[in-house]
Amino acid sequence: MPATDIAIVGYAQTPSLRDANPSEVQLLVPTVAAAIEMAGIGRREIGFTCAGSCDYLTGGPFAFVSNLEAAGAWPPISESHVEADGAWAMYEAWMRLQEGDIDTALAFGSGKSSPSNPSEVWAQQLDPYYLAPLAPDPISLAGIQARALLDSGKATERDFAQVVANSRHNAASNPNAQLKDAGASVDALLAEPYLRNPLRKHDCPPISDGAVAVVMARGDRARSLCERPAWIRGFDHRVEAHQPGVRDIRSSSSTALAARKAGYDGGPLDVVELSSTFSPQELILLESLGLAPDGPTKVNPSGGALAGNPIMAVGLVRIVEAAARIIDGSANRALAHATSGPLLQQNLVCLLEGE
Amino acid sequence: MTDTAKEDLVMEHLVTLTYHERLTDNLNRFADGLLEERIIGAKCPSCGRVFVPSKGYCSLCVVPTTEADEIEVPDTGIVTGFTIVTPVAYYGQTKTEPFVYASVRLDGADSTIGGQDVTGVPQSELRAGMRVKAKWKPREERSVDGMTNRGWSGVDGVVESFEVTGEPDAPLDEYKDHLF
Amino acid sequence: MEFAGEIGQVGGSFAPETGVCSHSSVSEPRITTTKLEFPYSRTLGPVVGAFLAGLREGKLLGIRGKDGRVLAPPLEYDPETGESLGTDMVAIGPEGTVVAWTWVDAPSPKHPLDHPFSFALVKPDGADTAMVGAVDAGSAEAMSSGMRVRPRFAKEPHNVITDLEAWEPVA
Amino acid sequence: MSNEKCAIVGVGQTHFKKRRDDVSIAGLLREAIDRALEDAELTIRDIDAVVIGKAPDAFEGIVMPEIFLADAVGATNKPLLRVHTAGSVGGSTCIVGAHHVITGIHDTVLAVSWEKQSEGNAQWGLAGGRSGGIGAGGAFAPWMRAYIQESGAPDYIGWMVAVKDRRNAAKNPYAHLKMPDITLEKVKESPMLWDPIRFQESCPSSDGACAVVLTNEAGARRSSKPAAWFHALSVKSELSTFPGRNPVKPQAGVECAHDVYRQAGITTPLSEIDMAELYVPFSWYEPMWLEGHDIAGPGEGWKLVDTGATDLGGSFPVNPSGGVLSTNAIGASGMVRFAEAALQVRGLAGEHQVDGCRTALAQAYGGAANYFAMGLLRSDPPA
Repeated sequence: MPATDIAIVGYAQTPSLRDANPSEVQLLVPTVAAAIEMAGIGRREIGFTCAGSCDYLTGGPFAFVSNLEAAGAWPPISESHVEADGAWAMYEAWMRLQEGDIDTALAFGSGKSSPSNPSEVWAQQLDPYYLAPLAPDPISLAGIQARALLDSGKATERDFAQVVANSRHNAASNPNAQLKDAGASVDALLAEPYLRNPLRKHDCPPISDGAVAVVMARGDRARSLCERPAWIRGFDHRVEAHQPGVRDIRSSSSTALAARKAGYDGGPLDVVELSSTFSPQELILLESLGLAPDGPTKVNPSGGALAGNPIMAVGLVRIVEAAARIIDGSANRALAHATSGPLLQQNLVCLLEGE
Repeated sequence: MTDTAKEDLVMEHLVTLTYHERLTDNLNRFADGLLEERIIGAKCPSCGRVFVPSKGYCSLCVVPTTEADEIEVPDTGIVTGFTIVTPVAYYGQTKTEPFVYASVRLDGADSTIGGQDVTGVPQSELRAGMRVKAKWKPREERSVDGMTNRGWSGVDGVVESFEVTGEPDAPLDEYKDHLF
Repeated sequence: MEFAGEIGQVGGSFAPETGVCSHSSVSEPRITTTKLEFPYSRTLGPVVGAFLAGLREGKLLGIRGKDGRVLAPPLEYDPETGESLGTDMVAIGPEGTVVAWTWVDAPSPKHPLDHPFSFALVKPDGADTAMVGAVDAGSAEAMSSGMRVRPRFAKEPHNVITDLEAWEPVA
Repeated sequence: MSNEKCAIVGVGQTHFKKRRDDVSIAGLLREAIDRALEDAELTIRDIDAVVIGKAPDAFEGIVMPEIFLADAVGATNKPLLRVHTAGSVGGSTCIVGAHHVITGIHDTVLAVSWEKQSEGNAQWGLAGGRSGGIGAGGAFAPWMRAYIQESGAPDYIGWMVAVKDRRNAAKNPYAHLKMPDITLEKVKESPMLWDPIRFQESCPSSDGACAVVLTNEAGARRSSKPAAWFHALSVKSELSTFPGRNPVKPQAGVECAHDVYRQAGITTPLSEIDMAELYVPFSWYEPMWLEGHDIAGPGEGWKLVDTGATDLGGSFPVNPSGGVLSTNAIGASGMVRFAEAALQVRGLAGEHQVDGCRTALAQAYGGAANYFAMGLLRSDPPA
């Protein structure tokens, strides 16, 4: 069984930006520094570092190599990199911390979507034989998923719009959010035209640039660095089959499984932060976690991924948003979620608690 | 199409992805300088090392550098290392003849500029330590269009090559820690 | 506010579609352009190869999964258990049923059709799973879940999935 | 909390070739995976988590391809993690897999690394899709020249490494280039690609995959075959370029090796380690890593080559498998080093078995020689 005395003791994120002027590594340099500063440790004290990014998002092979410069890799450091959202980088660093020979670790994630056409980049993530040549963009696939959800009778277009309105309202008080509107109304949203019937533009995420970093520590080290650390009580990720036609895209079995494996028992949560990049996915994820959209749990108080979607950082941002609420005392138990692949194919759950 | 079994088992897919990114502020100023025959670097406020071009931060101290830290360096320097590359053919490759790929440490800089052509000496006589000076392209031919935030194509749209000056070679100490 | 939904929108309002800005002013940031282009050549193996070969002859093939389901498109390994499925190909279709769909008003140059169309999950007759494809239905009003469609094969096949050019509504 | 012991109990490799035109990417991976599972006497259902490594996605033109491969590699409903640390990725992937076991988070983990370079072009990929690419050989050539200059090594040392590795590969059923009849003359007469590297001193471009099954003590007991036990594993990275960097003997490589020796309680690697699988894509990297990991003293690495110590029958065999010089599917190459080291300490390396091998070193490096992944495997479990 993994140890449960590892905690987030420092974090930082850039605002989610439509087109950031700094390069990806320039976004990371101050972000990593700020997370380390919040943890109150020296850079050289960090026992292990793991980064998450995507070459193809940045625009070329080995793009991740320059991100190493933000980690302060001289003298040499113990370091690894995942071609995935920073949430998976955090998972690897959390795993490495379990071994007891080190007591702090750093993880970060970064990506700039603005230089590319994300619709074209992410079509290249699909099965190269049966799907990629058709170039089904993420919005089209999400449109199919939304239709399947509507046909199942589990949701209506009004429910989608309500998710968006909630996101805009919540984002209004989040300085890092990109899309915010305290006055967003469901009726006004429903009056908008379709982009991919039954999805409207606002049901889709913005194009975003951003970076995020966390510092974790173990046991008493965590207590000494942070008054109220965000303890990681469970951490798991699971993947489903790839082809959208061979799995039930109206539900997220891998989210439910990851939550169970992370030790989530269905008990009360103060906050849940979900990487639902399309509004119907928020409903799918809530159902898979056994949560109601209007229940006692605050859903995406940051505004979630609909309010800012820096791909490769957005999942770790969810964990940071949940951890921030534990650390500031406004929540005691929170669940954060990250996703990868088309239509929620792969999902990660991190369960956080105060002490 | 010939109906051989093997051809049935191959699929061709031309993948094209295009990226447009604003040049970062530090590189934008570097590009401005190049068009005026000036080479701009940044001096780290913490360790004093000079990086050409500026990265916008010092990778050793991990502190940001700003416009205030930027300084001009001369267009003369030392070849610190090189390869004579026999080009291999691949999609988009236009090189067909062996070419020089050299690193140059400009005087006053601590970093090197990679991938430079060195002229004024036969390829077989090129050696590390040779002193060189930038041979600027005519003003009307200069372009910084190929520059990117990922470090490709630093000065080659503006500097034709680095020409050996014929001065005595620099002592090993001035380039041995700057191999690439 | 700008959204991912802007098809063909590249790099935001500052980015020209072609070429690179060559500004002389020190205040105007330059736009860099990087093109990653390569003609990849994919070897297909026995199952994907058989499926694409079938398309050239106007035939649709599925494969039998470990649980007896007929999978379309045919996969080499069972999507649930990971076991090898061999080459137990099964003729399916040609007609099928739309399981779920969306409507693309403004196709991108990379999409399979150059006029408005539907991306849909289509379950070929005789198959137990659905495959992603384009439905050439004219307008969104002509689309519905459960509608019947038939395949239209490319006149000049290129050994690629778009040899199944589109599905068409069955009148 | 105490850590679990971790062993490699299954090893599988594809046959490596210039172009594996008989398989899809999934088929390529499964060839290695199925061999590893068979070796481990397990099925894909026994695997708790999958770790995948490969070098840049642009080599095959698929963004994060493990996503489309998830079910084909048997990861459905399991954790799937993708590692990318440039050329060292195969080693890093094996190490990340091992951490899953050591921490007790999972019992039995599959780690697989691959590259299908013939789908694209590695030279194009290394050049970032631009003209004027210099390839890895062009990048490393100045450092090899610097090594030769500093060490005073004669030029035939590089040829000797090439001859040894190609002849070793002839004894390895999975190797790409098998040249039992290669001679120093043939290497010497092959065209110069990047001075000092000649064609026959350079690695090929291969399609292939490598997989290992990692498990804990209880898992190892279930197997009827011997296990290869991890006694040390380490990853170290440094900046790829900065003033004052020594790219000939990178500090990250020195520290990675010393971390491994310390964990395994080794003080004199040359006498305490029976063999090594080192990432040698260009001939001169064999003496360079012998010195770069303090196996040999400064200027002494090439002498080990010269005296035949690194031959299959020598006192410190290096790359009995034929090494990267004979087989290079980039993403897989680092893991092949770990897999081959495991075969050696298990006594299962067949024709290229080092007699009596009980302690083996595996090493992978990548990027501008700024990423290192190393491990030490023994026939016996740690105390």
